[in-house]
Amino acid sequence: MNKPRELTEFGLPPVTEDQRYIGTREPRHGARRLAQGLGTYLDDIMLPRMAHVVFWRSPVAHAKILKIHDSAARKMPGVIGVFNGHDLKKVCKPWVAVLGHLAGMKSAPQHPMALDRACWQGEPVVAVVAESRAQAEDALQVLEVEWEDLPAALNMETALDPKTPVIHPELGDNLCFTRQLDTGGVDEAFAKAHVVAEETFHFGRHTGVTLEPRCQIADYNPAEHKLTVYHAQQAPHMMQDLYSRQFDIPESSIRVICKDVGGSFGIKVHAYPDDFATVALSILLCRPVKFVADRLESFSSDIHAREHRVKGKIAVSKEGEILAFEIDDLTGIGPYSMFPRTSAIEGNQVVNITGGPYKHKQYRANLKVVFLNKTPTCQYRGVGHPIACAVTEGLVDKAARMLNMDPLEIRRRNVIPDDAYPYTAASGIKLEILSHEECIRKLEKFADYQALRAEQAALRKQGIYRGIGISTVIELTNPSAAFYGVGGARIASQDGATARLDPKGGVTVMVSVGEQGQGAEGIYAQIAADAVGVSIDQVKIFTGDTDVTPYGGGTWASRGAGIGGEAVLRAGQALRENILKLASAMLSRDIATLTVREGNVVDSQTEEVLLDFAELGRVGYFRSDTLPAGFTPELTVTRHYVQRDYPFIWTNGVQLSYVEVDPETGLVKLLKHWAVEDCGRVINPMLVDEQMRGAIVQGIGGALYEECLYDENGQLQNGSMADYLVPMAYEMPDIEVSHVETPTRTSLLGAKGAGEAGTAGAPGAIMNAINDALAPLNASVASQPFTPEKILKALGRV
Amino acid sequence: MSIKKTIEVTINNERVVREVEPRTHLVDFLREQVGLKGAHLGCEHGVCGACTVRLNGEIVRGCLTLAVQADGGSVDTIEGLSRQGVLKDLQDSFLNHNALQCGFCTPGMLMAAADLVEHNPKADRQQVREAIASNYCRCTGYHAIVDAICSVLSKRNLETVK
Amino acid sequence: MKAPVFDYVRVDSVDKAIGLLQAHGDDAKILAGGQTMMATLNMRLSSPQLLVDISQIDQLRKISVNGSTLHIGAMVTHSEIERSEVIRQHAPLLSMAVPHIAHKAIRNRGTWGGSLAYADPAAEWPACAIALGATLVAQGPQGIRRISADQFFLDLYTTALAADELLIDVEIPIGSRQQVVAFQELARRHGDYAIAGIAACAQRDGEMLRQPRFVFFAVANTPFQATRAQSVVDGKVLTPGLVDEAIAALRGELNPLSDLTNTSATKLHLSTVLLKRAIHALSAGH
Amino acid sequence: MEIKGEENIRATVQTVWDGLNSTDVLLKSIPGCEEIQRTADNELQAKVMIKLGPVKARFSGKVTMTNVQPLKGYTLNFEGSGGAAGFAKGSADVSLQEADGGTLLTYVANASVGGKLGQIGSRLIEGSAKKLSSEFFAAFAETVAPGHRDRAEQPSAEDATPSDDGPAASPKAASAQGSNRMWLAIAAAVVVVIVAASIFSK
Repeated sequence: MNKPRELTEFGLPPVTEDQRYIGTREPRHGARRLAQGLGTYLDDIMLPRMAHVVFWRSPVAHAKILKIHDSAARKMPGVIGVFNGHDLKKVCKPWVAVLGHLAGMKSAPQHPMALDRACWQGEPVVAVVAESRAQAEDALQVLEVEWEDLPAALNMETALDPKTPVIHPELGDNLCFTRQLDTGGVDEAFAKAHVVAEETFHFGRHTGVTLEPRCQIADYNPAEHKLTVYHAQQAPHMMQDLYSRQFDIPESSIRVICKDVGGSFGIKVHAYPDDFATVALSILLCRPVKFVADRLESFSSDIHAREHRVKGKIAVSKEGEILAFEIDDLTGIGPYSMFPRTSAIEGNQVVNITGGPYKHKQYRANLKVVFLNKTPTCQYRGVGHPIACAVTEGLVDKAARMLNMDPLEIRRRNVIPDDAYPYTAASGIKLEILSHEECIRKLEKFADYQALRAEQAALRKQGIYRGIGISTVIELTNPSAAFYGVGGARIASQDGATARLDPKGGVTVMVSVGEQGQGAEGIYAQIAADAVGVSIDQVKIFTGDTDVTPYGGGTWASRGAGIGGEAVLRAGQALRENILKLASAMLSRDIATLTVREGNVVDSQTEEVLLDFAELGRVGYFRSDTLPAGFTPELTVTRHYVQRDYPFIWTNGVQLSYVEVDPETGLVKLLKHWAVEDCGRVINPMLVDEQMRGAIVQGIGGALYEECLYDENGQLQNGSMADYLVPMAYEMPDIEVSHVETPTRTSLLGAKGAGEAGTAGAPGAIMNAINDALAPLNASVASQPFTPEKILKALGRV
Repeated sequence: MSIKKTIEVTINNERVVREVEPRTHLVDFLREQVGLKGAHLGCEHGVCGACTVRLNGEIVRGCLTLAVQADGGSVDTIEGLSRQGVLKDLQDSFLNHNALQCGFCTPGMLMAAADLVEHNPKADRQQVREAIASNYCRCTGYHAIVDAICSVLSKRNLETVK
Repeated sequence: MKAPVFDYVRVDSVDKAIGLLQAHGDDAKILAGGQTMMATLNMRLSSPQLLVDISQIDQLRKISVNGSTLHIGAMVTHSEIERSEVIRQHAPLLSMAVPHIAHKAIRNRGTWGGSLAYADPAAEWPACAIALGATLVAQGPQGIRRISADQFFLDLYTTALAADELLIDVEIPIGSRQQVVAFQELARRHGDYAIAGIAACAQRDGEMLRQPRFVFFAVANTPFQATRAQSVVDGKVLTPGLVDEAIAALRGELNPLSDLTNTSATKLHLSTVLLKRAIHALSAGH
Repeated sequence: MEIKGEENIRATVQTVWDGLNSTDVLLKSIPGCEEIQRTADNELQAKVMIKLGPVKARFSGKVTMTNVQPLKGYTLNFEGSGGAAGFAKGSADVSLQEADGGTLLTYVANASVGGKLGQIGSRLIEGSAKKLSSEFFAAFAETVAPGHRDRAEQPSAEDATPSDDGPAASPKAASAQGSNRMWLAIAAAVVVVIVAASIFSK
């Protein structure tokens, strides 16, 4: 498996002494079992006496629960029990999802299942537990619930009107959170602007549609008062903490195990009422209980995201200098703020990120986050970025069009220069180091921008309407405790890695950041192999078990590489150091004359092999009698890393979308997409490429297809995969990805996150491309998703 | 309350006899009664493709096929096709192109891809996209999957030329 | 999402199937390819006591030519239609339409007859059957009867089939050498339900189309045959003006049903675009 | 979804009004109606088996009448539950008017389906409503005025000038309907239910 020294194709200096894997296109060796159908996803696990729960969920947006007729259901074959909200309340405390640093934020207490009132279509009300899922569903069919409709708040535009019912009267109104930001000087900037472009942008509410639905098995052992939860989850320690607090079980008696997870994207980083309900049922029944959401209930109970209306304005000088941005963001969440990360973060991010790539000084923003009787919303891949980016880039393009300036040129003139960092942007966010100028230069060449423009012009003469859309992106990664910890949420911003030399010379590394498919374990193996100095096939990575791994935050905010990777690097380097100490003791040689090469301790001058790791393991573990007195080999080491220099480490990039619009049908064909991204040190370009592409396609989903459609009663109308359209292969373009590497100086590795920038930038690029195509027809669109009908309406065809 | 039927199915070249409820679809049968967990349930209404298996040599949606309908027939799953041949080539190529991330769609995606390679060995890039348009992947951008399949197609075509 | 309890019988003859339908009445359901039924059973939209699987009845699985008639048995799968040279030769409209039907794994099991008998308004086959002047052959306790395709689709999911009748065969007149066909479908994603579609057939006579049939789908509860637009075009030299007239006629006769993301007005507009494109394709066809 | 419609019935206003208030007439007119009972002066209970495409579900419906103005009209409120399949509910303002020796029945109905049917069946709600409504009115007219029903307006096509961009629904498309009291309501509910049928042909 050892390969020729293949350093990064991008030319960054190596981060380890003998770097063979970091920066290369190393395949994910651990993924072969998945390709053979031999993974262990949650639903693959069966435990003795395991029962299955299904939920009767509120069929309406807001209802008073009058009576539950469950006697027929209880008599159905295989039924173990039928439970309501009051039953579960006895073992699980309610929660209120707010964060201390989001001043004035409020929400109402929430229980695992509705008590007397259901507040969205999809809220669990009754749990039916049976020996099989089919039997539980059989019983659900004969369960009858009487309810009375209550008036609902369904429209964010009117949620604060006096006539709209207040969902939680004790809160006084339907306002969850509001924030104003004003740098001052905004009105003056607009007054002196040569052009002011304005637009109202709409973003459809959408959802994550992980292919593996949400699922868990709760297994409570009354003898030990111990709870084991198998969970498809991104943050196992966070769940451990929450179960401990809500159920009054000592933290050390709770074990959360995450085996293979079938996609998460933020959908699986939250604590759902169903999670607590399943645990409560296991406690009440003293047996394992499995919950696997079916696809229909996923649509109404997985978190939603992105229902925003943003009125935006940009002021630009005659020379194309951006002077100011102003936005008013209104977003509709669910009836409760989601636990524990809250539903106000997304809007808060929109305020922070809008205008982020640019060097203007004036900015004003107004945010309102309002409660609605719809499925709760929370952090989903990109979290506010796709909205902020589309608003920013849409306004920039509109201004450029008014100035008759090339869209690439206006960006070139306004991005924060590469030599200006660190830089505090108008919204107050602190940017450590970005490379907008370099990325734009690279994109222009990479996509052959001038040739695209020429082709576009030539085709227009033939009545073919193609468009080019650009979006400049910043992405929040590597968060410090500023994200959640300071607000009181017990979500770790630090992560840890434990590296162990195994007796036969292999290296096992246990990491607190888990694998959701993004390749975390793959890059950890690369980093560990280089840090310790072994062949990658000697490295075994273990994640996803709170009993085993160090404590940490898990997978979110694109922190797996930057935080988890750094912890692995440091643990690996520490282990290497200890291995050398052992070798020094065994050889009675000065440690300074020793180094490691491919699983051997060698003479640092001659590279003569002195000891292999297997021999070190043998002596270290079994023949310590031969070692000098007083020397104890430490062949297991743990290191943690937390980023403390900045609230967040931002990344950047630029995307270009090339589309063709059929003005007769309003259908958009995606011809090609280019992305230049800078996530700092690229640990594995093959993985980063497809992370970008997958994220871009997820962004395209929101731009063209995905929207949770509700009727006027709060009924979700397209809650199946036949009607809720996700991107499929046929319509997706080839996506070319290129990299600029500007490492963060806050870590040795220099890696920033790469998981969300694609989703952040794609919708804006697609929108700008469509509008570029429509420009000669004097039409434009600003309401996502851009359906054929919206485009036809913009064109005046219908 | 249900009338179980005894069915005999050749699964991955092994004869399997089981009693099943008529309502049990093929994937639940494979996963729960035969222990083959490679076919996954992503939607159970025929859209996502994660449950794709071969029935009598043809790819089908396992969630839209009853186990009793397979009585007397043959079923091939990802587990039975991984040792050699087209599917093995595709698995290698998927790994080398990073064409799988979470892996939940991968068995179904590979079944669709193998069907294409076997039935349309001259497929071009857009035909590859069409053939896998039946299978939902939320992680990748499909690009790497298309690359991986095209790579197998071109290698096999080269070998044919030789 | 597990189906409710039911019993299952696989039959090897049409008579046995009819016998079971008579014996069980409403409690029995015919299982053809099952590509719709299984999804809806998983969702528990109905709870039949018995499924009668007719997919293995050999008699229903044949594609054949008898004189000037092409026969396609009800249990022929979409994939078999896709692969059939006989169909490509004698009913190319079907070969053009079939790639639009979902995806291969579904086409491998979904059937021609199942789709016709189910009569989803967005389905391709009902429109094609009408465009080609097909005759649907049904068998019931009283024997066999033939129903013209344009009399077969009565309303949403409602056909002329009686409760104890089975669709067994479809007869399609083999077109003359002058016959030209066109198929157009608009969908946001390949294989999805159409937003709107058209199956068209005509006899080409120099620069004229004769006896055109323009049959739209996904715009009404049943396939919609644009008789006014047809008569505008019939037997006249095709000019841009004539196409505009046909579009105007279509606007006067079609009032589409809306769907989740398309209003009636949008669907009407798209139908006019499809009509124009279909006429151009017919006039360019061979 | 709002459904508007009118129906010319060759019968006197009194006959139509009586029909709208007759459980027998309603039983015959409501598609799939298995039983109907008056539970109070202005309240009816009905059981309706909806069979449409893939959907077969029994709905228990309650219809109440408010704003009752004899011989002139009323507002029907209806709700029907199909158990696990979902529910349908809505209301319809129905008014009667003498016209050319017959009766012109006009109505404006709002109907919605909820629960599972609403989540997966909304693709075809309009078509379903249209189908059920026309079945109901055809049967109603035939029952109160056998052989004399004029179809004032065909649901579908003929006069179809598509509305521009009325976001809500093309008003006339749904033809139909009418009014009858509960019936309408029930019919509407039923119709709505039908919606469920949508789905997955592919």
